[in-house]
Amino acid sequence: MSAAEIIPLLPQGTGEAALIVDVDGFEGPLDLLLTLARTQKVDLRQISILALAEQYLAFVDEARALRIELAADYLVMAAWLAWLKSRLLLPPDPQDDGLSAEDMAAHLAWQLERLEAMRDAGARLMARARLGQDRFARGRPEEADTRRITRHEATLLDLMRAYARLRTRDDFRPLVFDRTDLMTMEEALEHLRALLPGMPPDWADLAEWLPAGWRVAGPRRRSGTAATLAASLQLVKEGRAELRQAEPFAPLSIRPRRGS
Amino acid sequence: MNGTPPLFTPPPDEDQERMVEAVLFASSVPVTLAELAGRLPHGADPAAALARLARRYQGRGIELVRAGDAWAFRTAPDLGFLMRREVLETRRLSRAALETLAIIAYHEPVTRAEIEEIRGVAVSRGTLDALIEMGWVRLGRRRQTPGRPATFATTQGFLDHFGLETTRDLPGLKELRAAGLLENRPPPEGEGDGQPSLFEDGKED
Amino acid sequence: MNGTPPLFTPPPDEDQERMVEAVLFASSVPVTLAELAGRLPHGADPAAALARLARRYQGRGIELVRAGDAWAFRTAPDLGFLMRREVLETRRLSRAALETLAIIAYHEPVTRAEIEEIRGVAVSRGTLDALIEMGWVRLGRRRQTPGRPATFATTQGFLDHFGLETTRDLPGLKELRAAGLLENRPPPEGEGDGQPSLFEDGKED
Repeated sequence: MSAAEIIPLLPQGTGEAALIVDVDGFEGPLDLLLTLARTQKVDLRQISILALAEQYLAFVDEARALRIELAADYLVMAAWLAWLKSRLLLPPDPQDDGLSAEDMAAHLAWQLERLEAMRDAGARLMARARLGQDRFARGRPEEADTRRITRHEATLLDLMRAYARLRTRDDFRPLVFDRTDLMTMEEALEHLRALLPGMPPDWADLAEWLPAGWRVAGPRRRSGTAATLAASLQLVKEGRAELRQAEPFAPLSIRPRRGS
Repeated sequence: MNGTPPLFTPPPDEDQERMVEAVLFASSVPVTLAELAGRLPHGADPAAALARLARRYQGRGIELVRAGDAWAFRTAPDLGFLMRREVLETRRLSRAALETLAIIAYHEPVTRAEIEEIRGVAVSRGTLDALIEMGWVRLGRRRQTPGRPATFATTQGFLDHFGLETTRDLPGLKELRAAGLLENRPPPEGEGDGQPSLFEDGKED
Repeated sequence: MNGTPPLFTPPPDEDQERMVEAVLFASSVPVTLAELAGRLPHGADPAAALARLARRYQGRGIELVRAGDAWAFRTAPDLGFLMRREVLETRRLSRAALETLAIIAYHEPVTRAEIEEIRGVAVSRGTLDALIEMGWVRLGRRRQTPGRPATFATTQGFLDHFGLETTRDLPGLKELRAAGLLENRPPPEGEGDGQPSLFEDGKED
C-alpha cells in the first residue's frame, strides 16, 4: 500500500477526487505526517512544514466531515500543528525570547527524517541474505553416539510471565462481598423461631430480640433490625406471632400468637 | 568469447563443487546423486564434483561420506570426542520450578518461607534441589533473623542462560505491562499463545 | 624426543584447525570463542585456528562467518537458490515489529520511551515479546537515569540471522550517524509549547 494509494487526494479542482481516509492504515500521527510529506515529493530536508501542517489539518477536517472517529493523539497533533502554523505565519514577537517557530518546525522535519530512516533501515535489514532464506545452517546438526544430557529449558519470557502471573493473581480473584456486618433474613428467622416457644405472652419490644452482638448501635444493629423485622413479618404471615406499632416510627412490639 | 554462450552451458567446475558443498551442508538427510543432478544447473556433473570434493576434504575435520547412493558431510570419526557435549535433550521447566525461579530472581536473596508466601503454596524440597542442580540457583547467606534461615539466590549460569547482566535488569510489573509483555488475562496452562495480530499471514519471500 | 612430553602440550596447529572445523560444523548455532576454548584441549588457540579456517573457506560453498563473539559455518549467500527446499516458512514481521527492530538495532541500548518517541506511537502489546521470542532482542542494562528504565538490545541470533559480524556492520550506519539521525536530540525546549508528547514519558518503575 503506497502513500499515493491511501492518501488523499484532497478534493482538488472538480471535487471529484475521492478522499480515502484509512486511519487504520497509519501508525499514529507521525506516520501520517510522513506519508503526507512524501506527497510533497522533495527531500525531507527541504520539506515545507507549513504546507505539511495545512495538509494534515485538511486531512483531519475531511475525516471529521466523514464522521470518522480520530484517536486523541491525531487531534492533539492537529491542535499543535494549527498552533505552529499560526506561529509560522505571524511575524516573530520580539518580546518572546522562547523558541522560534522555525526551530520547532526544524525539529519536526528531523523527526520525520529519522522515522523514515528507521523504516528504510528495517527494509534494508530484511533485504539482506538472511539465515534460513538465503544462507543456511547445517541441516543435520550432529548427534554423537554419546550420553544424552537432559537440560531444562526456560526463556526469559517464561520467567517474566511466571512472575507477573504470581504477582497479579489477586487481580483475578472472584469478587466476593464482605458479609461480616450483614445479617440475612434467613439467619434472623432461624433465631426468632428458636426463641418463639419461650417468649412471654405479653408485648415486647422487637429490639430486645436481636441476637447478642447485633445490639450495639451501628451498621450491625441496623442490619440486624432490618433482618429481624423481615423475619417477624414472615412469622406473622405464618400465623405464629403478632406485631404492632403505636404510631409511625414508634418501637415495634411482638408477641407470640395465642393458641399457636 | 566467441558469441553468446549456448543456453545450457554448465557452470565452471569450481562452481559446481561449491554448489554440491552447499547443498550437502544444508540438507538434513544424505543427498542422492540423482537429487544433486536435479538441483544443479543443467549440464553439471555432480559425480565429478563429488569426487573432487572428497579429495579436498580428505584429512580435514569434516569428511564427505557415502551412504548407499547418497552423500553427506560428517565430522571426522576421530574427533567425535569433541562433540560429546553437543547432545542435549531439552525439557520445559515445570510451572512450580519456573515460578520459584522467578521469585528467586526478583527477590534474591530470599528465604524459602518468603517464596512460599509469594506463591501461596509450599515449595517442595525437590523443586529447590532441582534448580540448584541445574546450576541456576545457589544457597545465599543465612538471614540474620531468628532461626537464621537459609536464603536462595541466582547464579552466573542463570544470568548467562537468560542473557542478563544482572537480575536488577529484570523489568518490574509496571514495565512488563507497559511494554505489552504481560497478558491481561490469566494465561492458560501451557503454551499456544500465538500473536496473530503481530504478523501478517503469508510466507516471507 | 627428549623424554615424555609435558602433560598439556597443545595439539599441532593443523589438528586444532580440524577440531574447530568439526565443532563448528556439527553445531547449527554459532559457537563462541569461549565455548571453543572449553571444548579444545588445554593450551589450544582457537582464535588462531579460526583465522586459518576462515582463509581456507574463502570463496567456498560454505563460509566461516562471525556473529558477535561467536562463529558458524553458513552456506554462501549466492547459492541460496539451490536450497529452496530448505527454506523455512517464516511469518512476515508486521511493520510495527520491523520498525521497532530497526530502532533497537540502530539505537541500542534503547528504552521503550525512546522507541515510542521515534515512532510517534506507543509500542503495542506483543511487538516486543515477539521480537524477544524470535531470539532477536534481549534486555539490556537499565539506563542510569531517573526511573532506571529497562533497555532493549539485539542478540547474537539477530546478527547471525542477518549475516552481520557486529552491530557496526548494520547497513547505512555510518551515513545515518553522519546525518545526525541516530542522535538523541531532545525536542526544543519551550515553555510547555513543545510538540505534544504522545504518551506519558518515563513513567517506568
